[in-house]
Amino acid sequence: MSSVLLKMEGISKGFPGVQALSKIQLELRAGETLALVGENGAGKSTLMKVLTGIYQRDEGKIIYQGNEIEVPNTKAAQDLGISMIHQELNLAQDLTVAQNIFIGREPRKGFGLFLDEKELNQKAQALFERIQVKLDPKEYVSELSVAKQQMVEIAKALSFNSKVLIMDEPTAALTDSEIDTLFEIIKKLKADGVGIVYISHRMEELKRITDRITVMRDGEYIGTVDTKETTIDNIISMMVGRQIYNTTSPIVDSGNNEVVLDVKNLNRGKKLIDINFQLKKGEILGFAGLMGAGRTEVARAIFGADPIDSGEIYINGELVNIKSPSDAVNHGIGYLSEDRKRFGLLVNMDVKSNIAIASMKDFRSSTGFTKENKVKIIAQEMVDKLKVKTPTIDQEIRLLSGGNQQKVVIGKWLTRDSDILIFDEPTRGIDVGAKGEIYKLLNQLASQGKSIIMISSELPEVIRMSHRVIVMCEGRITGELTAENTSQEAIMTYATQREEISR
Amino acid sequence: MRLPIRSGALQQVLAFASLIVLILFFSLASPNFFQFSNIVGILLSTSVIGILALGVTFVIITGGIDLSVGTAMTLCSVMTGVFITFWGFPTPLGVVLGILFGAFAGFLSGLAVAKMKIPPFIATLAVMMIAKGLALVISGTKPIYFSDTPEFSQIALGTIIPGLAIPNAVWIFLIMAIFGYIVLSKTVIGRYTFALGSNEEATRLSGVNVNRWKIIIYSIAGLFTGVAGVLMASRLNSAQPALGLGYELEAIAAVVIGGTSLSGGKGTMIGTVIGALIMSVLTNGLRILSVPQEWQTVVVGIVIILAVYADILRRQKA
Amino acid sequence: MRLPIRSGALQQVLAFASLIVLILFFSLASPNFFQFSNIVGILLSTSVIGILALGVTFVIITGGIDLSVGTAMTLCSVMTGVFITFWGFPTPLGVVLGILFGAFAGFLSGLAVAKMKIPPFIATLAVMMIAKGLALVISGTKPIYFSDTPEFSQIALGTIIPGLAIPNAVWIFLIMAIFGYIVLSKTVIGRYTFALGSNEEATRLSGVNVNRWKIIIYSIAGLFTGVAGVLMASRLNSAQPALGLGYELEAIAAVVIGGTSLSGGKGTMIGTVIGALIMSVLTNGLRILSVPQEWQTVVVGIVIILAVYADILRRQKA
Amino acid sequence: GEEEAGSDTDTSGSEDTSGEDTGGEEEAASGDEKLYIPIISKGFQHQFWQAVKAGAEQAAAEFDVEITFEGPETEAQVDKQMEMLTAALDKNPDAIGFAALDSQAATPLLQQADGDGIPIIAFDSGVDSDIPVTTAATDNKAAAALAADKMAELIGEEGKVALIVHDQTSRTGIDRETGFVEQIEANYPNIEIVDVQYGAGDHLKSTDLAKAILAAHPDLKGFFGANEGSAIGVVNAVKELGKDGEIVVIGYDSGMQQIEAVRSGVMAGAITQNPIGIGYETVKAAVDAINGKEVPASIDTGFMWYDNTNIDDEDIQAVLYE
Ligand SMILES: Nc1ncnc2c1ncn2[C@@H]1O[C@H](COP(=O)(O)OP(=O)(O)OP(=O)(O)O)[C@@H](O)[C@H]1O
Ligand SMILES: Nc1ncnc2c1ncn2[C@@H]1O[C@H](COP(=O)(O)OP(=O)(O)OP(=O)(O)O)[C@@H](O)[C@H]1O
Ligand SMILES: [Mg+2]
Ligand SMILES: [Mg+2]
Repeated sequence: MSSVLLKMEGISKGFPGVQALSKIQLELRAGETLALVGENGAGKSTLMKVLTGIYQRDEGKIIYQGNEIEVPNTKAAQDLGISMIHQELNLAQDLTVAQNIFIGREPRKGFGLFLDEKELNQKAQALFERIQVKLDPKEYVSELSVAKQQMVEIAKALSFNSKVLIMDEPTAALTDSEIDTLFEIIKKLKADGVGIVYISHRMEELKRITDRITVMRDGEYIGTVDTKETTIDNIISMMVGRQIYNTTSPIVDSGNNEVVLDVKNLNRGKKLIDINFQLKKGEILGFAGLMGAGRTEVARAIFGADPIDSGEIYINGELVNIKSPSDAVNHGIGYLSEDRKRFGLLVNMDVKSNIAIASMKDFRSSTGFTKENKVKIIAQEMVDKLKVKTPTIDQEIRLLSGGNQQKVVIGKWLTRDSDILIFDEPTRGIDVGAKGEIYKLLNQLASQGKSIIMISSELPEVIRMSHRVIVMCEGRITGELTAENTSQEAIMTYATQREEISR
Repeated sequence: MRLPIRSGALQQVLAFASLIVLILFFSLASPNFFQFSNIVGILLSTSVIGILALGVTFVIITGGIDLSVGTAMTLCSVMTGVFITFWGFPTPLGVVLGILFGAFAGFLSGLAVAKMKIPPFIATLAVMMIAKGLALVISGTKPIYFSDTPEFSQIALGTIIPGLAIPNAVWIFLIMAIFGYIVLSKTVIGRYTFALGSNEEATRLSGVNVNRWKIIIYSIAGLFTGVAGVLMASRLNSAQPALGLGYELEAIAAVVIGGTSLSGGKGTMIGTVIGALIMSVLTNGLRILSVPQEWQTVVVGIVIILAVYADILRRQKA
Repeated sequence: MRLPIRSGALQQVLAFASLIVLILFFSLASPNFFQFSNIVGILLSTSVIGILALGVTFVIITGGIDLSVGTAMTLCSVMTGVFITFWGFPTPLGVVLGILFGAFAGFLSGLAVAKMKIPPFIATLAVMMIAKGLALVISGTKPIYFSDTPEFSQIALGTIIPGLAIPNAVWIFLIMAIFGYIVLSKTVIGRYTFALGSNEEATRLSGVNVNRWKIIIYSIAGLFTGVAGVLMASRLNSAQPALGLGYELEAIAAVVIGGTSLSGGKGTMIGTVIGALIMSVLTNGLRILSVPQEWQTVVVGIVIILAVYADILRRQKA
Repeated sequence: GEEEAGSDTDTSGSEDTSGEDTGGEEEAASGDEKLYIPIISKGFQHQFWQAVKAGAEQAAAEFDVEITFEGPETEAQVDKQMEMLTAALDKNPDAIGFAALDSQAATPLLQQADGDGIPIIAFDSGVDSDIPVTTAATDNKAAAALAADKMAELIGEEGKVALIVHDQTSRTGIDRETGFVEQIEANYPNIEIVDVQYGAGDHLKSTDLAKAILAAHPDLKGFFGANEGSAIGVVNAVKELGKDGEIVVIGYDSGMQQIEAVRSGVMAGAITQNPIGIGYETVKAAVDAINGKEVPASIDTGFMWYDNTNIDDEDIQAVLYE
């Protein structure tokens, strides 16, 4: 064991305005899991993209199985046995699960002229059985939730039987049970001698499955440590180079505050059944549940993003008619979507426009001109406040790292200054330091009298942050827990309380 | 209304209902409409635009567009005339070369799009102009007649099944539709067509040689253009060098009416066939009703909106 | 080569270099090209297509397309004729109504796109047909002359600055370009134009009333169409109802050559102006050189490809 | 009311298979309904075709027959015209008026009509076939040659001239271009034709085209516009460049702006055909043919030169349209 499989030395890569990597090194051994950690924008994804031929390095060497190699494109990487699960979903939405997994490697029949769809689906099914995930090969990817799409990505990367497997935040969209499945898979792969590079912002995972940890900061190599011989605190201080915000939050009692949002008998097909709950002023209300429980659906329904079949929504005691997101925003509701690429970002616009877009009324003169200066000032404030890593506020947002994009989207809703904020997976893909910042921010907002719904699949986060927790299962609310009696076990009990006798 | 169709594919093609409604309407409005010879006439007049539309369907599913098909078709007609009439090649050889010339034109568009990274709209607009000019230059701005090869006009207008007065052009349209369907649904080419339109970047990251497949797909679309060109020449028994401009919009309209999305990733061949039929039933029906010509375009415009809107409503309900 | 330009905006417009190269080439090739009257002629011949292109730029940046501008422009000409000649409205009123009619046509396209969710390509294709038919119907398929209102032809051809032989149409083009620039870059409408093209769903989820803004944007594009229609009528001193088809492709080509992306979210007004100028310099230059017309289209096609390719190469290097 | 034209022909299905000439006659004789004569022209939206249509409608009213008039949008659309002809045949007409864009391409359909006993009346330009009963047309080549003679006369038989033609490939475009060019080349060695460009009959495009030609050849002496749109384009160009009076402009067809240009002297003169006469004679010949009357093998509808000396003459005014 532990022969060196891959070595990257002195890797540098610059983009216009950003030196993403400077003289980075990395060593991966066969049969180990190497964690690659660092704050948002540290250069983790970029380094891996250099390795898989998506970007070309400016300088440095890659030594793979003892030979120096060039990786001109992804195909070359695959042929070498290096594959990657990308941080951003990279699936063809209009193809099925199986078609996506075997794209470029379709089984053929009839002298290689025709596709063998049957064989394709069988191969996919066999793969799913081997790695124990529940996916239907014939389902269209566009019909899948983010979490399931992530599983498809994972299955696809595994199907290559690679010697080096890179996972860029594979668990960001997964719930605990799926994470367990993934970790089982990782253990098996390790036993087969596969080297895994594992990128994650979830510190508790590192202890569970990694052997060594390489830390990066601001595009530079900080060091590599053995997981067993180090503490999370040590890693965090290597990552950020400073003290971070203490996450224990003083929970202010909001139990007797007035109700700002009252949702009554909300129904939407089979996805939402009789949703009833109340949100109080200054409260952080957690929404927990398994993947596909319908939490996102609730948020979208309240926000007017999807039409509802029936139900009433009261804001500050008044019945409101929300037909579209613009109605919702006018009633003081803001919604941070879980899928930022599809629903959150104006991809080729700059940071400041992304921050301003929900609040254009405030940035508009009476004649319809934009108050460009005001936009700049507010955007700069937001970027400073949230510590967004970007060269300027004029940078196109697609060029920011994933976590920094998330911060900008949060900044959009903070700028809008809504009274009710729905955060759907707000810390997805965000580094520990920034997570702390966001927790601090949520608490601040609550103490300023804002009401917050926080949907999250990270149970510790839900438990730590929420004043109350609502648990959903299969489109119903199955339980409500107060801060005192919330525990992982209690949440899981409700989250799996399926409706069995409804026909 | 109960339709005599059970196939899942057909039910997806929502435009089908609009076609039925149109046919019913015109049949009731004029006894001359639902006559064998008129229906054959409609099918015949659908054939050329229909075949162009089949080819364009591939390109549109990749998320591209092909504005060159109209004039490229004309250039193929002219080249067929050059091969057969000017150079005296045997008719079958001339026909095959004419069709391959279409594939070659598609290949060039594909090259511009894939290798030079020129947006499809601009690349094919340029090819449209180049083809238009070349058709005039090569033909000497005069029609090329196939006077010495009477068999040539039989390609479109002969009848392969004796006693059944259905011209070959209709069968050729049918064959090309089936060919298009097979390529799109059953082969790797079709798979990559959808994959490119769905998420080109993801396809590339999966190690697919995106450029090569794009060129192949444009070449196949060009093959259809070539067939349309030969058919057009055969039907007119001459290569008309000034024809073709504007056909690209008709073809694209047929594709989109048939439910193929211009943003790529979605589409069917049967949809395109139905879209093309809607267009020609409409034109023919209005002519049969002797609607004044200036009103015809107005009505066609309105019907297109309504047909597509009806689909959208049905899709929303579904 | 050192260009006398320092503005950041202009340097982004990479097509500018192609324009300079073309002008230099034609100036060297023919002494008749770089003459004051010919340059004015080029500007004048750019004005109508250029104004159409400015309007289309908005729509294309939202990720849409507008195929109706050519015939809608014609319809605006005809309506202006109806107002002024048939109904005897005072010229200024007729002109304003003619322009507003363009905005109204844009409003209808916008409604079809935003409310009925019809893809812009199809919606505007339908409007193209409807406008074409209506122009003929309303005019009685006859030109409408502005014989009783000699001041009408001054709108395009008069010269506002005495002694400087630059017709008003050129100034109007300039004013519309500046107007377009301001709306696109300095107002909320412009911001939403980019946002819609960048990610419509994200824009909607940011609480923007996407439908309303889309309709507004299409109406503004229609306003440009109206101005082009009035200008066209003024220059010909008549509303010619059969004109206009094909102008939409020229306008769209100008927009795309100017660097605006058909997938939306990117584009500039100055780019469109340059794109339109490239097209008309090219056509004019080739005519001055007496290149046979069939070759002209070939050359224009090739130059478009090269110009766009040169931009792409420069952008990659940058 | 036009729909009724077809509605008495429910029985036509059987007729198609059974009857040849007899079937057609039977119907014409037995039905109280009006005769139906579709006119398939080369275009419909241009002034010239509208004038032909007006003439046809005039005859239709006079002989109490039903007509429809249609044509493709451009003279390049040979196939669209075939479809119009096909649809017209499917309506079981009594006769057809037809201005072929390409007579060879139309031959199979004409044979079909002939087989069904439907008389064909060709108009505007000849059909290379003996199927049409008669042809009512202008000799475009001779007309353009007349324009060339006038041009030569007005510029003193020497100098540079240019042409704007509406179409490079259509019969009328080719005939007018070659008629003019051949006449100049054959008879006027000192006249140089410096450029021929094609403007699709689009007034605006023709204007810009003509301006570019004038820029390229500042010493141009004469300019011929081969149809209304082209001629107006030349007039506009000359006016916009302030060269009125300096250049001899010769036009073709009429229309208000051309008439005005002739009156004001910007245009030296123009050739006019007799479109109304063409339309009228076509329908008249069709009615005669249906009724078995003798029709002449060809009807020359003629052309005339007009300038501001004769524009108000009665015979000229009769063939001009605004
Ligand atoms: N294509 C690009 N063009 C310009 N800058 C880029 C590009 N890709 C990445 N960057 C910049 O390079 C830096 C490193 O980004 P990278 O995506 O590698 O970060 P990361 O460590 O993966 O962060 P995260 O944890 O947020 O995903 C960031 O500052 C980012 O903005
Ligand atoms: N785009 C979509 N198309 C079709 N079905 C979807 C889509 N998104 C989600 N669903 C389905 O809707 C149901 C509810 O999903 P939702 O996203 O609301 O769950 P959730 O509790 O937010 O879980 P998570 O976000 O963790 O996946 C699930 O059955 C899911 O598969
Ligand atoms: Mg990353
Ligand atoms: Mg969710």
